[in-house]
Amino acid sequence: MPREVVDLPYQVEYLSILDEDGHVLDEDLEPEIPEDRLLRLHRTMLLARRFDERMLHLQRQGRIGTFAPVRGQEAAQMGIVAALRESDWMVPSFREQAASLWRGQSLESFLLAYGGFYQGNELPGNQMPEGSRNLPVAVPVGTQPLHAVGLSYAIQYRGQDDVVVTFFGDGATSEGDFHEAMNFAGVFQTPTIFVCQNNQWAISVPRSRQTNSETLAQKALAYGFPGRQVDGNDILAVYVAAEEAAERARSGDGPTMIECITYRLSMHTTADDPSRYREEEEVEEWRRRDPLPRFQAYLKQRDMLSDSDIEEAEEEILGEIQDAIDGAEERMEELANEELSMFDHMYAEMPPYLREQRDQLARELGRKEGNDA
Amino acid sequence: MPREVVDLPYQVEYLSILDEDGHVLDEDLEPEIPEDRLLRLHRTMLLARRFDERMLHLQRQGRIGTFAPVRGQEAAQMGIVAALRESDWMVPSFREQAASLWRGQSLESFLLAYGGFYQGNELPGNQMPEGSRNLPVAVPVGTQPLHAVGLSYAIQYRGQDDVVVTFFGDGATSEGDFHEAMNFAGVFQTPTIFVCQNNQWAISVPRSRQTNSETLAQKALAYGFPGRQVDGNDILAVYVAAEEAAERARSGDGPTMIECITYRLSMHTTADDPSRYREEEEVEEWRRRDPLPRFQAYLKQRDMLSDSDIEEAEEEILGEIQDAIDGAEERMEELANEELSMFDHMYAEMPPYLREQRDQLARELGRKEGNDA
Amino acid sequence: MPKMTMVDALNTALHQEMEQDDSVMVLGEDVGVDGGVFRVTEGLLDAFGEKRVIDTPLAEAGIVGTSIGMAIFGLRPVCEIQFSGFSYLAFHQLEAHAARMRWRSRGAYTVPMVLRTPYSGGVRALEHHSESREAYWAHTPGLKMVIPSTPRNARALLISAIRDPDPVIFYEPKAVYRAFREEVPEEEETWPIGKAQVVREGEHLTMISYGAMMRPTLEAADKLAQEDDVEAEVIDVLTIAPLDHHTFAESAKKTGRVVIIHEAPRSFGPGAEIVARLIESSFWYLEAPIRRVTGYDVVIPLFAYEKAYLPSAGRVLAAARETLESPA
Amino acid sequence: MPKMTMVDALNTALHQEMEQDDSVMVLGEDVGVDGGVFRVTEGLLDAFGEKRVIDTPLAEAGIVGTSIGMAIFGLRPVCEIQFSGFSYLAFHQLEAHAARMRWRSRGAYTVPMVLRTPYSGGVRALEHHSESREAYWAHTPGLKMVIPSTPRNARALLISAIRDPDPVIFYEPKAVYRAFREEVPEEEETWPIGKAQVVREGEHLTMISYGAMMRPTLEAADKLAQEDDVEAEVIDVLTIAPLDHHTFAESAKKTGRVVIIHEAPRSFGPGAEIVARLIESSFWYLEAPIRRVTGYDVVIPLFAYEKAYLPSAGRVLAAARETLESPA
Ligand SMILES: Cc1ncc(C[n+]2csc(CCOP(=O)(O)OP(=O)(O)O)c2C)c(N)n1
Ligand SMILES: Cc1ncc(C[n+]2csc(CCOP(=O)(O)OP(=O)(O)O)c2C)c(N)n1
Ligand SMILES: [Mg+2]
Ligand SMILES: [Mg+2]
Repeated sequence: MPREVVDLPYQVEYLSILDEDGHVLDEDLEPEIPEDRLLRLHRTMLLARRFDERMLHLQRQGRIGTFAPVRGQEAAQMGIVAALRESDWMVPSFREQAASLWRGQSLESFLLAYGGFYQGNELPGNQMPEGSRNLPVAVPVGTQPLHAVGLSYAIQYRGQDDVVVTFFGDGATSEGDFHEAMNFAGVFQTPTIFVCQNNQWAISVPRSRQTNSETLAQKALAYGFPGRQVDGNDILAVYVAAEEAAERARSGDGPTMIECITYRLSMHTTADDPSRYREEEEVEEWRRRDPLPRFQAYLKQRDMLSDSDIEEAEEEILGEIQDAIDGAEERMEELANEELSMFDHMYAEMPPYLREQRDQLARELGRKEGNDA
Repeated sequence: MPREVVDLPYQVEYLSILDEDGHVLDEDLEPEIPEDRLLRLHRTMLLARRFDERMLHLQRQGRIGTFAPVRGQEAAQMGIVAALRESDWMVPSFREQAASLWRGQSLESFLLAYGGFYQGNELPGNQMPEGSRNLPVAVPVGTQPLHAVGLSYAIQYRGQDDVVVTFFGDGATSEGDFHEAMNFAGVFQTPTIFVCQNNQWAISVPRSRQTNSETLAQKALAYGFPGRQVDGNDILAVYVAAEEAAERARSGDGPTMIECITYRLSMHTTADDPSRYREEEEVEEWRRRDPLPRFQAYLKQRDMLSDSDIEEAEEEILGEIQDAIDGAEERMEELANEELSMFDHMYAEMPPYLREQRDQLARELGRKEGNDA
Repeated sequence: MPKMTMVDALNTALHQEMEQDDSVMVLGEDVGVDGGVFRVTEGLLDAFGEKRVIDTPLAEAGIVGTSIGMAIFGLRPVCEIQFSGFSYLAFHQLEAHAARMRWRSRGAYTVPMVLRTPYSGGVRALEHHSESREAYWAHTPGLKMVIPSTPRNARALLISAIRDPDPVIFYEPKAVYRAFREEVPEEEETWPIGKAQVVREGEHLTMISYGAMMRPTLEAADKLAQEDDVEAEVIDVLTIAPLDHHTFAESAKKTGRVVIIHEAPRSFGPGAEIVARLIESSFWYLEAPIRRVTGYDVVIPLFAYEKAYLPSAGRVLAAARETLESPA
Repeated sequence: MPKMTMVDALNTALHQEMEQDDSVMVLGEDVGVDGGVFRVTEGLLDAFGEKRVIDTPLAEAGIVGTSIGMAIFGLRPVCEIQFSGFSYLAFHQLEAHAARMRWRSRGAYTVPMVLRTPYSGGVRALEHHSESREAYWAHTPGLKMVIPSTPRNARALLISAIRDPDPVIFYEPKAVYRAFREEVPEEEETWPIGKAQVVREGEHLTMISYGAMMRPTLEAADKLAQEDDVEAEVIDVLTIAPLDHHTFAESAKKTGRVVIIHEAPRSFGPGAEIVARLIESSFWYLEAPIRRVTGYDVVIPLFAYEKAYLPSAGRVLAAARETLESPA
């Protein structure tokens, strides 16, 4: 008929549970998470925070290379993975240290990988242990959600009820691959949870210049599945959103996109100087919404955590990190001369021409490992 | 606040003006198009239809190669370009014969190009005359809207008030480049009109399996600019939608997406057999909505056109097409031995190694044109 | 022994592998209901259902990226890109992920996928439908790159590619698709990836080619025998990467004279690598400069001039004669 | 004559060209407010405003496709891809459109754009930040491919690239960005695209290299002079496509011995094409097989082993000595 409005069954919801001081806004929404799990979440969040700080020092001292600090985004990541099973898959980008620690990655593996050793991806208990379901870091922005779609298609094909979560940033939503992943997921109704860590910046480009849409969550509407926003610095809200999305996915109702509204409190990577493009006041404002003290305030209100508990944990964590650093640095020394490993894992079997090149390098390095390592 | 619905200022409108019999549904919406322009539109639509039919015969006879018939989509294309200025730009995909004829492309140029001669892109009055603003056919699906964004950015930078229209199909909306083009246009508020010819099929894939969204128009909402649907077999509705979008663009209000709901009545290309994937009943149903008789009925109701006018035009057109074919075939014969032209237009200046290769081909062809053609 | 076209042979391989292994999946544009625009996947949807034979949305990076995810899970996706000219929309997925996932994860995650796509000119097609750019993939560490030339080796190589634990780009010479029939044995055959085949023995000259160019090459070899009393050894490369340079070297050392034929653009094309490897392995045996008969370094023209672009038996013959004339 | 780093020199070229020609535009990720992650575009936003120095959304095909549209209009976009490892997301835009628009439209529409992007290893970077895949672009008819090696030739070549009527891929060796300073004359200089430069004359051996590998190459040449009494002629390729094979041939005919050095993977890399051209032009003059000193055919390792991957002066020297030892 002449001019009519097409009926579209959509809206974008925003969810938050804790206020900035850690008070519960609506008790009906508060998730039921067992105390020991809540405390484990806190312990890991604290570990992620301190490890991040320590890695920054190591980088400044030249002991490791570039990495992307996670500071400020811990709740947005951990609330998601805390709501998942171990058998669910995680497809990360490059800033998911907090989520990965929760999913079992070891501190040493990070240190090795950022120390320039791909063997960081080999350690037991690292991001790829036997039977692990965490994919390695994906550096090319926005390209990994498609792998999540393929994994989740395969899960469905095999009649399993696991789900796949993929993390990416606000900037990543501009890449064509993000669009193709969302569209495939919508068409095939795969059990995929698309988690956008909207930390307000893609290096120097603010969210407002990344795209002209009011929210990132509404992008899901273009693919015919739900998108929602959540206070990403509120671990409970993130948890609830992930739980709901996982339930949808497991019961065959298809994908969900979750936009976690959060903030990168630190630099983009250690190669970046954020003072070139953003105001200290903005950072200050977001510091007040820091997910860590907020979660701690909540736990204290529920009498699960005391200041002395925190102190104790802090101390333990510092020791744990120091041990990891000592272990990793020792390992790096051991590995320093294993250059020939660069020919490993290119193919299941090393083709003859690679073996020839490997022999050549071995001769050059003056070592004997030429022929049958 | 806990759970709240985010306010999004969007809706998708559907516009139609003529019913299937060519009656005006709402006179307030009827555009004011001068009679001679309406008649010219009809004349070109008829030409596009007959030329399409004739090209199909030529292809079947092996006199030209593969092409993509336009049958059924004439109104969806011509309604758009009829609302534009000559100085506006058109960035087509590969099925825009009707739009291109309106914009001045010659019949011969089509015949040459589909006859395998890139010189089809060189003829005067073709798609690329001096100062032309029609880009050549873009075969890789969904890749050309970005060029429209670049052109429209440049127009704005130069302070001109032209607009750029780009055509693509329903299938093209799945490509990452479509997404990137829409996003850039939204961010930079470029004077771009994105026209999706939703002809219900992408080769054998129906619209419903291309994406899970209710409409294609709503995809624009993901980029923060208006998307609308229009009855694409109703040239008046298409015209009005284009006029409104062009006005928005010219006055600096940014891009619009128009989804023309139409139908490919013929095969995908001459290499395709649609009976493998769609039912004749569906085609039959859409034949009843054929844009040509509908437009004719409208013009008759307005006493602008009679059956004998149509007969006369038909006859004229057949002659015109025959002349074009004769001309093109003669030209193809003349051009048959100009293989060396394959080295032209690779670069502004032919680099030495290409000149050497050209000389080699010249020797092989036993011709003398080696050195300074 | 049934006589098959290459399309039949590929279709047979897909049927058989899907039958034997339920982790083999087929996905791409129009591969299901339509059976593929060249009908290579015909009948698979009926036989294996839409969960395994997937008509995807129109998005090449989507097809390849989804295949990568499936392969990491443990499936064996065989995806189709409708024409190789459109595979570049997925270039980054192949270079950044398919080629590197095993390496990046130190063997924990692997990508046993096949990307099938028609390449080659000579079928009166539109722009972007006739390219030969196998060198892009061959230059990408972590990928394998295979090009069959006949129905029989197409079936054998596709089976090998599907079973291969690493990502294989499988270019199908569309000019050969229905050009001729060949007897293909009933029983299963495979052909090792990474191995070239000497398809004609000879001692005067080595001709190295692959894919659709094998036909003009063999035609030229026949002419040389008939008209010049020259026996050319003809090698079908079959696997472009990893390249079987030992087979080339053996022949070059015997004949001392080499001509390489491909339809890809000459500069930075596969022929260059074959020359370089021969110089490294067989320099002292060469009695004439190695010649390349290739496509020119231009966009392959629309079909009116395609014949002039593509190496013909005549061009191959001329190059062979020049090579034979070089002082010994 | 001010002493400049390569970053300074490139920045100077951009400033100057934007000053002189208001059709020159700069666009890319973080090129505006941030001045580019390597600061090559520093100060341009302040000088020329956000209409001409455009921070784009994070989308490489978007950046390149938009640049193509601008160039068709008649502007001269200079876009930046943050690292060459991400340029493959725009591969199809470059292959299908930038490289072909002039050809397709028979000269009516042209794409005078430059794509600047850092390549090369050796800066302790993350995965995908150290690749050298210039061969992809060099194998693509319609594109030009340029790689400077010093501040002075970087400035001259970037100016030439911006003024060039065709699309130019401009790889910047990030290992050289701040590695040393060089005197760059105040007055404008250009360097013709398509011309190599003999940077050291010699008669015993020809060494051909470019980009970041010029330094180990020149170091090896110095060592040869000091320790072996050998004068190596060193050629800086500068333009990878179109390749200036006449300059190579002239030198090879004089010295009879050639070593080629690049950090790109060996197989199907630029060195192969240089070998093939030399065989075509200079076979009868060669006194030893041409050797390639290159990156290995693996993914360039994370930085701990990068040194072992990259050709070093020592590796170049060893190859040079082997080449010199071949019987004459
Ligand atoms: C395809 C690609 N382009 C560019 C880059 C360089 N780069 C790394 S991170 C980044 C910004 C990412 O922003 P966002 O997606 O918001 O994630 P965040 O860094 O904020 O976590 C850019 C441009 C890249 N890694 N990959
Ligand atoms: C990037 C790319 N992938 C695949 C193709 C092959 N192809 C040509 S047209 C087409 C379908 C296009 O569908 P749609 O966008 O709806 O346009 P329509 O053909 O219906 O006009 C396909 C898959 C192509 N030309 N380009
Ligand atoms: Mg961000
Ligand atoms: Mg369609």
